[in-house]
Amino acid sequence: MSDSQVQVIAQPAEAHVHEHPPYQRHHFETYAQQNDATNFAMWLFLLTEIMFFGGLFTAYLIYRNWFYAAFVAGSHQLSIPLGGVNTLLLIVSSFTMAMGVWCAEMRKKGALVLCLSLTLLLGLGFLGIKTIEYGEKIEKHHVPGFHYSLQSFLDPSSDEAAKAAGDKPLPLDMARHTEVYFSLYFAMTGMHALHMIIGVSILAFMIVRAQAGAYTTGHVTYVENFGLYWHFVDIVWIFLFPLLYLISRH
Amino acid sequence: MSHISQVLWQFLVKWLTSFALYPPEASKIAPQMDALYFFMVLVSLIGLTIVILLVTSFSILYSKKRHPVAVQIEGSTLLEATWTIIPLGLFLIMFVWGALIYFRVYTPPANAMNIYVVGKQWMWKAEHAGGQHEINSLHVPTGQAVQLTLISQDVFHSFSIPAFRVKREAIPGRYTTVWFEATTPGTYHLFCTQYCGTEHSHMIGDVVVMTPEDYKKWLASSTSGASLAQNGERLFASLSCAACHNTRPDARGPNLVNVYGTKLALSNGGSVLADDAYLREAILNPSQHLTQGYAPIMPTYQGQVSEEGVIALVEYIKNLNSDYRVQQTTNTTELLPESVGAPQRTVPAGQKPAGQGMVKQ
Amino acid sequence: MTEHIEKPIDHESPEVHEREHHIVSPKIYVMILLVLLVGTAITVWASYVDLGEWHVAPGLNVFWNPVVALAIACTKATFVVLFFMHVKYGTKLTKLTIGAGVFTFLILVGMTMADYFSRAWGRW
Amino acid sequence: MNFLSKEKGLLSWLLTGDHKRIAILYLVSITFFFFIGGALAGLIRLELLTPQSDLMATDTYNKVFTMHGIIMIFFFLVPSVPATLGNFFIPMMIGAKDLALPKINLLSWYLYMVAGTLGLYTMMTGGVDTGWTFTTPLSTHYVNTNVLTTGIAVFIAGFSSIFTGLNFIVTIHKMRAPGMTWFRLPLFVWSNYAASILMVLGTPVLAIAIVLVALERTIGIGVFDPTKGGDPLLFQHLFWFYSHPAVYIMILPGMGVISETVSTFSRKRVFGYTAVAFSSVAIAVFGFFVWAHHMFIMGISNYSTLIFSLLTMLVAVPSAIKIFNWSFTLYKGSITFETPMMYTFGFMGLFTIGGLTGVFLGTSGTDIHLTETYFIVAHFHFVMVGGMLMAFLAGVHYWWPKMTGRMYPEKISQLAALVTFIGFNFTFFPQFVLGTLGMPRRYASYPPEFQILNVFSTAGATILGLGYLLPILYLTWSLKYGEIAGNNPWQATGLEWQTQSPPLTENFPEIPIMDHEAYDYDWLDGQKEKEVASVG
Repeated sequence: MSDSQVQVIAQPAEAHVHEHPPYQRHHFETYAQQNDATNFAMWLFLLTEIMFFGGLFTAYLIYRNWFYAAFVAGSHQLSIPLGGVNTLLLIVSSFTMAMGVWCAEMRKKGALVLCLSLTLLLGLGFLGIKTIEYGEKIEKHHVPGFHYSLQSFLDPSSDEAAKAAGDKPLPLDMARHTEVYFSLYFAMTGMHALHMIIGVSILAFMIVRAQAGAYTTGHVTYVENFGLYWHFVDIVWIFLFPLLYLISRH
Repeated sequence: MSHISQVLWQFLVKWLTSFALYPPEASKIAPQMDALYFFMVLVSLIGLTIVILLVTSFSILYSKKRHPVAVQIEGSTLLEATWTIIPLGLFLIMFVWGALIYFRVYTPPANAMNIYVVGKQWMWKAEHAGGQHEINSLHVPTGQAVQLTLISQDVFHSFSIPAFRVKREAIPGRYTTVWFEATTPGTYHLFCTQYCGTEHSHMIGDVVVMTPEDYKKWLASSTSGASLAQNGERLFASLSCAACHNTRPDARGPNLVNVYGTKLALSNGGSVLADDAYLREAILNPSQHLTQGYAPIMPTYQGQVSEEGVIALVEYIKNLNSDYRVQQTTNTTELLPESVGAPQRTVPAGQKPAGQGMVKQ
Repeated sequence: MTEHIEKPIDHESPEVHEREHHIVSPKIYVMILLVLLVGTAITVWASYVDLGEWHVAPGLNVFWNPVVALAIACTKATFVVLFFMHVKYGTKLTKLTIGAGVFTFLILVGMTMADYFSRAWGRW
Repeated sequence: MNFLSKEKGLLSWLLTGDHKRIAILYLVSITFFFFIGGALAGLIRLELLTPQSDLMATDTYNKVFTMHGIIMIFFFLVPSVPATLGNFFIPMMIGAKDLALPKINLLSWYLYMVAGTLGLYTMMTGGVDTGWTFTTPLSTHYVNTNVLTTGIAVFIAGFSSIFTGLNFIVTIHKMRAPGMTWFRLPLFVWSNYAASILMVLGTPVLAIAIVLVALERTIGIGVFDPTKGGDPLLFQHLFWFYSHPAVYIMILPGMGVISETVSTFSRKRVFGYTAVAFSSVAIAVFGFFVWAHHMFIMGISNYSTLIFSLLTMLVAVPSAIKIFNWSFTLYKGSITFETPMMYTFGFMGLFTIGGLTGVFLGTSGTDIHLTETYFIVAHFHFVMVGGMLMAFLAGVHYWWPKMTGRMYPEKISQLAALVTFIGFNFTFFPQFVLGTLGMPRRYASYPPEFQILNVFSTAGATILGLGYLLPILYLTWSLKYGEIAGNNPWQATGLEWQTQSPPLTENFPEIPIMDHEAYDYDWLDGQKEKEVASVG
């Protein structure tokens, strides 16, 4: 099957040896090969991430179909302004990250550090708001488990958020299923937040390295691959936001 | 394999059984399942023989001594097609044959006698319609289709009767069913085959198959005084179900007389067959199974009624015909001796005894 | 005993040099950012509007709100993947990788959901 | 000078980036875990010698079979061929200096060791008794053993496996030598590639299922809890979505080994190269569509059963294709019967039985009777021990000269192969009969009429154990006293044989150029003639 392919004469392998840029690892023939390989590896890693969240989305879809009323009541406990601001933060951070990659490609060190720092701040902002939201849930005993409270769902008039959304009291059996909603809420946003924390830590490390000029010498793979990870985390949130916050607000 | 002569078949199965190499066939489905099983064994043996023959004959013919220089062969599309299509065809035959048997085993006939089985760590509790309970054993008559409605109180269990070739998992939170028709009287193994914790291997018992006459005698001798439906009626009263589910025109809940087996219109626009599984769900998760035209006012009984209690209630509702007083139970009645029907015990108004089936709190 | 280096080599087969490094201009990034922000605004707005439902069969209704919300989310995700993640300028292999991920994800969701839906079959 | 002698000292091993050294690290560690798992298997067989549970209490027995399953599956079978032989030879076969991501490769081994240590710690501190399937709600609410640490161990082992698979895919795509087109790849590479796809796509789903179980146990979330409205069956969907493809992760690399040995020892190109290559990919793809055949009797819908049973039939076909192609590779070959070939024959017979009995279980009707009995146990062990382990041993013997530079002793290893084969059949064939009789799996005690067959099985296990001990002894012996192997003792065609044994740190003096098809024995003869000519 190779007979028809164009064949060229190889250069002696040694001829290349001294032309290697310092960041090229010894076992790659060319830098392009190294860049390609690591980029592909990152994509494969994101593939595993898709499947990782895939299991959670499957569970979500099944229970949402089963316990729709409970999911509606549960989602009314979430604050759209907070969730919306978080969405904006993440989208903008994705933008600054993309700009960061561009800066690295353009070898603009100062701009790169700025972009990465902005991304870091936006990420921290996201996590901060998430903490506020979690704190609210803990206060209201909406964390599934032994202290879970059905108060807001059995008697919505006692609950600000439920009253604002105009919730009717849920029958006890349906109200109990709000725990499934919050189980999934915490599992999904928790896994997402974990990815954010990992991302933010790597970002902090990268800012230090970027200041030392590590990414502005033509070796952008690291920044680029981290960018892919960051965008993926953003995409997960793009789905989580409507699925968890925006169930039947009308 | 129906063309195999009866004699040969009997010989094969009896011979293998007598050497303890094959389980006895004691249900109607068993020979059907065995026919497929032996067909597959046959195909497998032929397949295995072909592979062994090919490998050994080539090894002998083309060993280095005899055949010092190998002849390079690329492959053969014709051969590839052959060993793709023939196995595929055979597998598809097995698939269709197997699927037919699968649907047969898990689709109980309408006239089947129902026995409820509750699995819990680590025992099986069978409840007959006549009120007979048994632990780790199951008595069934020959010549009568028996449907098991299984549920687990805790973890997954699996109700397996090898001699009948049937098996079904008992799942927490949901009824599953399986049916069989026993053919040969005797005592057979009953296993829990799904790993269910420490005493898993002690969750075994006996299935006793009896002639209809013996079975009648057994029913009479092991009655507990009240039928399952009567237990249910007591529970129904003590939970004050009748406060809403009654025949008055202004009743707050749907009338349950004759509801079993009908198609109900639900408030969400769908419709559902009112079978055991539905009744159970409607007791435990009423708001998700609201009959059209009624308000979601029914409280849930999850956590208040045990699985046995739910079974009693389901059985009661099932038998809630307009002439319920006359005909107390359905299928087992004709098997029950007339004298057994215990007098109705009434529960004094305003008093709620923790009847059988209530969860003790 | 390796080959002599004068032997012809086949540059086609290993997928080196395949990916041309394409630098996306910041203008495009800004445009995508705007698209994403608008998408977020629409999705929040749409959740407050009752978009009705579609009666496919008795008991089986498709609500338009979640469908619209998911459609917007998919669009946003596509924009992020294509431009922020440079897939539009990427190799076929990258596209294939994403395709494989989405496909397997759909298999997981689809076949599991199929089981849950068909459990009630024959019971209405 | 070779990769073994280049650097000395423990640190040079623990910090190595060399795929060959990591492969050796893996080989040592998985052998260690294999013998722990094997010892547990020995305990199981001893307990089952008598119908009563007299050697161990039932809960001890439950812990023993659970740990046997977890260790053998997650710490032996999944990494066995890929992480050792694959790690060592995939880069060499495609003419690369190393795997694409050497650090990730080392990280994978460290993760494996962390997970393994945690697994052993769990075993020492009371064990776990959920069965390796972690069935909910048993694992979430009804056992008091160390489910959490075991879950974490499996989670980490999963990531180790993901990193190995990811590394292989990248390497096979991006690191092939000039001229090494896809259809010139040895079939071992193809089958590892297929297995890697399964690792990358399947393992994360197991990871999330385990995370949800852990969360349910610790803080009490209710995704799988029936009392809170969750569906315990959903766990099984997620679990088997990984764990069915996982059996292909385990067997596919083994099939790759067989393709290599069968060709080398019959000195003939693998019959129907493309069919075998594509059948690996077909198994990988179809492997994702069949998971619910583990749940036919567990209350999934009858219609799902229909679909999953049909798809299971389709996934059985590629295995049949492989078996027949290997058989026809022998046709008009020039066959020799060294140890790897003996294991190969063992594999072909046992895998055929294992595969065909799989069809019994994929057929929904017979599955009702046979599932959850010893029939499953026998089927699984025929594929995994009879198939995979035979292939692993075939591979270890086949590549031993290349890895160590020394030959193993031929006569005694042939004897070991024979002992293994006989012991295996004695151990596991009676279990098919036991299963047909209805003996449930995971039983510490059983009705007395099953005893004879169980005694057979235990007796066989003793022989089998001996068969596995022998290689450890003579292979260790051969490290020092074995004959010097030379570069290509089998006259095999793969690129790995065209360099020195043991190989250099970067495998080849210079990057080889592939100018012939895989398994091209004429090319090999040509090379030899050239060499003779140049010497003369």
